Amino acid sequence: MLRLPLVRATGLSSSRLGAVGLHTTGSKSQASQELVEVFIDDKPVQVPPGTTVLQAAAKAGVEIPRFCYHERLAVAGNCRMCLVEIEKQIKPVAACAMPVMKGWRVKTNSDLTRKAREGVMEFLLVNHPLDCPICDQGGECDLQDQSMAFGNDRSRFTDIEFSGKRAVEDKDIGPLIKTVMTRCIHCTRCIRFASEVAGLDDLGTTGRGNDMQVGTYVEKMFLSELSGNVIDLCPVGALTNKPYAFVARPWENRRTDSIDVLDAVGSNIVVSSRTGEVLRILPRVNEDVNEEWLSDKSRFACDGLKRQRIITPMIKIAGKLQSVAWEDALVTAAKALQTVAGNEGAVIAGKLADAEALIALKDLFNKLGSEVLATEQGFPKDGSGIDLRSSYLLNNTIAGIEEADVVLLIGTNPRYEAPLVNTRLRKGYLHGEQTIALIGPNIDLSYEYENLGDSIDIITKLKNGSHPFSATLKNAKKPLIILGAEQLTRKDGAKIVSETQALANTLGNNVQASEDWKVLNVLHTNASQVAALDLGYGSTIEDVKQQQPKVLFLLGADDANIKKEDFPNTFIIYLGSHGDQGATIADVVLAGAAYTEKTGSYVNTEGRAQQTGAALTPPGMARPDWKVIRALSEIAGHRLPYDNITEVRSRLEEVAPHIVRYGDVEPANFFAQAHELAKQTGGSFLPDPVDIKQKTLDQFFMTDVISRASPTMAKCVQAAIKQRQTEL
Amino acid sequence: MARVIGLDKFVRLIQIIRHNGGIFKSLRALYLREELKIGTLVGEDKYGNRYYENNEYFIGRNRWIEYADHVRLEYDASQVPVEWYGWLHYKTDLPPHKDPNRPKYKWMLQEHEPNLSGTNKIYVPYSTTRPKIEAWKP
Amino acid sequence: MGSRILLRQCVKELRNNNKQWIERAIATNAQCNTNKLVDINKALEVPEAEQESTEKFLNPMEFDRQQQLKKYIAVSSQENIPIVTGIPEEHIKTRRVRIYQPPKNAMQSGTNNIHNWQIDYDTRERWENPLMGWTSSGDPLSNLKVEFATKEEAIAHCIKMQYEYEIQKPNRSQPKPRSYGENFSWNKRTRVSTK
Amino acid sequence: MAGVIARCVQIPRRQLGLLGYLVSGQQTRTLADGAPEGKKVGGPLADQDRIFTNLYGRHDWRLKGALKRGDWYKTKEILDKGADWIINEVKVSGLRGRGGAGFPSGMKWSFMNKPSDGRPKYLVINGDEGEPGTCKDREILRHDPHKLVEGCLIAGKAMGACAAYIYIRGEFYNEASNVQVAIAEAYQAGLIGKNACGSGYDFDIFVQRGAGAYICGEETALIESIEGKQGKPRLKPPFPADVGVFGCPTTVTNVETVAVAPTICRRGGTWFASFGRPRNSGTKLYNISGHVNNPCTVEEEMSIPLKELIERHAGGVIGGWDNLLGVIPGGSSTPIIPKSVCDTVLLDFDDLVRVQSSFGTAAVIVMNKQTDVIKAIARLISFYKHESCGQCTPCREGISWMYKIMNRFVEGNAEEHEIDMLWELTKQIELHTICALADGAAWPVQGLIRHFRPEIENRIRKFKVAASN
Repeated sequence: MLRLPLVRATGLSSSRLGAVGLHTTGSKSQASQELVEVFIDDKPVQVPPGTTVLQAAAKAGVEIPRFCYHERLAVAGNCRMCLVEIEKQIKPVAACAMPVMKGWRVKTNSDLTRKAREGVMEFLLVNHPLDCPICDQGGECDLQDQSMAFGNDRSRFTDIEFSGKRAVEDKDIGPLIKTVMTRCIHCTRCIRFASEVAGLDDLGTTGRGNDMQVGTYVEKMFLSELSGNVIDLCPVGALTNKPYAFVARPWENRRTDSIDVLDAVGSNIVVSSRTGEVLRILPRVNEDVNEEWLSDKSRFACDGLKRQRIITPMIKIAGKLQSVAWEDALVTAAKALQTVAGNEGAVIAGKLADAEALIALKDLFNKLGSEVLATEQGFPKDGSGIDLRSSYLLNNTIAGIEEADVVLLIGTNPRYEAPLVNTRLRKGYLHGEQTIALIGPNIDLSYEYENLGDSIDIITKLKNGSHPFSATLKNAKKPLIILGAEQLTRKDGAKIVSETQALANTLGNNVQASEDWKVLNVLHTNASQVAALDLGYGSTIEDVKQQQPKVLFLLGADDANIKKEDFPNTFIIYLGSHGDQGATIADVVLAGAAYTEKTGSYVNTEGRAQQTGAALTPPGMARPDWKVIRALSEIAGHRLPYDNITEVRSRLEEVAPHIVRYGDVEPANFFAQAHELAKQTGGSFLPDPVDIKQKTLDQFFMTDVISRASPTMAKCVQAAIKQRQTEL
Repeated sequence: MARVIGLDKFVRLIQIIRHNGGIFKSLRALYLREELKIGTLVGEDKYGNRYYENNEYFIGRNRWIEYADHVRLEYDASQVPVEWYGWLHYKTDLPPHKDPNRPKYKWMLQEHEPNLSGTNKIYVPYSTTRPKIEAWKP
Repeated sequence: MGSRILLRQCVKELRNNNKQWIERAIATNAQCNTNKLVDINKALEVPEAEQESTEKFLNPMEFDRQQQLKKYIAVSSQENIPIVTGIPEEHIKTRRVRIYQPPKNAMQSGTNNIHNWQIDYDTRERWENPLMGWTSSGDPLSNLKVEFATKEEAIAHCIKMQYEYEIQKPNRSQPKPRSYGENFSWNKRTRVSTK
Repeated sequence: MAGVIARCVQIPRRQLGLLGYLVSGQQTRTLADGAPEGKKVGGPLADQDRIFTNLYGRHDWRLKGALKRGDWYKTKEILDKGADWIINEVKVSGLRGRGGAGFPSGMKWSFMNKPSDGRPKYLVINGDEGEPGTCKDREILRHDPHKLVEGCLIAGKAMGACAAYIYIRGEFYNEASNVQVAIAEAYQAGLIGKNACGSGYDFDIFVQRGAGAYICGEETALIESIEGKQGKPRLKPPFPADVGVFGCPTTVTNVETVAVAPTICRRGGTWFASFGRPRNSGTKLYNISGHVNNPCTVEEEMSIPLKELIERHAGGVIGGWDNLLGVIPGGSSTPIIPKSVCDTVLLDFDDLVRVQSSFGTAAVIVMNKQTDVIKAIARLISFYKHESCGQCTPCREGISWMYKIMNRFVEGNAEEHEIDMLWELTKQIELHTICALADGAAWPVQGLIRHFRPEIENRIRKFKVAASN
């Protein structure tokens, strides 16, 4: 019985997945009518012309070894590991770069192929140091694996006794990446990643022949919001994770599939943990969200999970917070809650809150009669407000950004607010010839864009067609508007929303693309925001301040920028994982769990519901947030009707069914209605220019409690500032 | 004859009672130790424990200790000091004061300390590892 | 299920071995009387027929038993395994099971071990030994991962074990193919700078 | 030496006659003098058949002198005959690329003759003459630049290119400046540029100087270098004829190949085809260096016997023919051939392949018996190790390993089984790389092991004896 919603959800998901798959294959088959037939190890495969041998082999289920080839990077063809024999050709060909010809017979396991691989393997190992025992890549090293599978079983490198191996000086490329350049096999994956995906031409090769080195041309750090991905890409141990250096072997780690919550993208991650601590975080492939990448904050801020933790409940005794037992803390909090009559309580939900905690807290406060449920980053109430889901989502989905031909960014810096959205934009820029324009301050987006200025009334000008860029927008086949959620907290947020809706509406009428093309997109920065809005957290912090509630419940709200002076007569309860701004002003602190310690549902900026996995149990006396709220409700005399997570999720399903359909985007399409409602919005734009909080790299690293508690992130900020100063 | 009618047991009882210093003292001893024995006082340590021997008893029962009077019922085996421990456990037949060959080193404990369980000097295990999670100190 | 497959394979192996053995025997035979041309296939049939005939010499009850052994044991679809296994109720009723395809390790490019389906259990409390800092757990299932060939098998297992389960959607990975010529394209932004 | 000078002095006297002959009837002459089908041996080249008449720089290399020698004569008419005619003439001539690989030029040029897809086409002239032993292009570049410029125009017309890039080796400073002067002269004379030679065809020529990397002589590396990137070869496909310089269809040809094209067009393909054995036709610039009395660059007929070439033009081997140890016949990247082979071998593509060597750029490096052949090859490997671009694994790692082993062979500090290992290494390198540089590095070693293995073994033994004493 309890299983039912889950099963239903998966049933739905599978059908939708099928539909998506059908759609893509349909468009593909239109593009290429004819398929060529090739034979991989005598097994016939039909592939579109232009497919490389390696891809054709993958289609036949044969994996060809490779070092330099990476399916998301440009083809380089320089490692020569993927050499395969083609029948009736003397030379073995590099499978990664060679397009198949009709009727080719590829032999991936012939003598010639095996000899070629063995030869290449031997050459790679000639100058590769034998330091696997002290190498951090050991156990997940492509070179190790492939030398086991394809290499010779003994060494012929007798010259080790005469002249030794090549040694290369290590380079300091920042606080995140440790380099041991002697191990480099010159696959150039890192270089291609940097120039293609990260948009930084910092890495490259110098020297030639055996003296070729991979590095930054001049001595500088490789600082990017995506730099950590080169660690994954490096097939050997030349680039390794600096904070994770000499910490653990991969086979010791427990891997838990989870979701990143440090930005609103909801990147899929794998949490590697051992003995009760998170050691590192790796990306997990999800084609629709993060592809294979992960931003540096999400990857390296995990040491923030071990510092500044609230491991016991606390009560403010004589002006000072003291650790107490759960009972005392809950009773104190419950007593305060019992005094609440009617609309005298308020909630502010922080950026890391999960949907389970949000629904539990909402239910509790609704039972108390309170309706003021705010999020840290409020959404204007005018017009349709949060009633229509399509007005606050990244409707066109993250993967859909690639397909747009003209993108207008309004008051957002996707490079630092959502690095993996920015990679999509860059991908569209590179591969789809996208035109990108920005309303906002001058920032570096890692690709060329047109800055339309930082005055907010440009939106109106674009709508009226009185701006030079509006012609480009009008002629666009697939225009896209991405509105930064940060702008909505401005005083004229409502006007910005309504004007943007109007602009999107005029553009939407021109669009020749299919019906599903959605012009209006909002890019959030807080992981909890969409779920909170879905569940009806419609108030803003201003509302809370005006209300002056008797009891204020902070659900991990540390970035709300509120002070004790704002609430002189308010009893503040804080529930969260880290001691930060919120906990310091609280009267009762309840110990909650961080995202690696609970199974929680999150909805990302495009409206995709996903869940985190509990890699660990919460430290000390801390407990998952919804359980704490559930316990509090019982003591306060308003028992919430759920006892386990399945029941909480059933409740979630009642309120917002899409939140438990994990992995799926619930599309919303109410633009016309929203626009109608928005017409009533009055007001006018403020003269202040559009400003963005995160303009430079040092502002990217510390944006929430976890990254603020992380020493690695602190080092990154230092490094970024230092680098900028030396460049100036 | 006396043995036949069991009188020798009675005589023995009287001997024991006498040895223990009268009826009341014997009753007290019985209360404290749940047995009455007769034996030669081999020695006494500085804590007031008295050590007896009577080879009429089986080995294993022929050497025993009467704990110092002031501990009353609060006696336990860890109150036997090290020097007497050996004699009491048949490691040696020479009691400490009759054994001149016992080594004396500086590192040897001067004062014997009985088991501290149950007192406020009790040993409490503590974690010797660095905590993995650093707690927030408000 | 897995053990059944194993059994079946073992049986098959045994049979094959038998055949090989017989073949070898026949080959040696053929060498002995070289004048005769022995059709191996025909000869193969003979010993099998003999085998059957030996069975016929068994007493009827024994024969029946042997026949029974050859058959698979049929089980009704509604199995209630937990009752039989003696697994504590706690580990049946309160566990949540996740059915998923293991993700590719981002650190490596190989994809060999990720085409199966796995189940694992929710995380239970682990604690630290105060002396050595070793982590322990009271959860007997904490290190258990069960692999299945297909999702359906995994689901069937969970139903059989009466676990509460959820299925994690597998990641489809089909990046757009790249061509080497793109790197040098004359009018596209895919043109690479130096490397 | 004296003979060479005498020959050079004779050339100008004949020049006019030669030209007159050209004008009167090229076809008839070639037909009359045409070698019978299946010519067996190339003989000494008659002076009137020489194409490069200012090979030794005795005359004015500028436009005026070039015009005297017959360059730019009726170029307009040749252009007017159209691309197909030019390509056909080149095909008839049987001209094979002079850069080393020997790909038939007519066919190569015809690849470019596809209908345009909107991209411009380019002709790239490979003047990055870096091969040790080769010094033919240099003579053309500095002493006959107008032949090259005119050749660019004709070849450009044949493939419909809009511009030519002449990539000249960085070390060739004077050569590049001569070419640049020649181009400027041609522009001023209206021979190239807008409406080149009045034919209505627009054609530009640019000079690009390299930075001194041998690998930039590889066609795709050269393209990269022109584009301003590191000279690292590209994989093929896509071939330059599809995606070349700046992503546009490109043909990369050697200086000599292009420079002979105008003469072929004037005197006819059959004339050119009359020299040398079938499939190895034409005349060729040979560079003879090493232990000869008179090292020189000389234009000769293809298929000339090696012995004749050395004896006739280079004044013989130092110490006499019997003192010959071996010859590297086609520039440093070709396998060495021992004396026994040298006695009879003909210098052309096919015959050298027959003896497991290669014609390469026809740079004959002669070694006499006083040569330490192992050290000589080790020195070549040192060159290739230094010049490897480092892009792909077998070349980057393999050649430096080979170099280490070769260095030990020079001393003899090795085991005999390592000779076989080295042989295998060369086989592992060969054909497994992106470009042919690694092959060129592997071949000399293969040649050494093939023909001089006893020498290596002797040295190893000697070293062992010395070490044990």
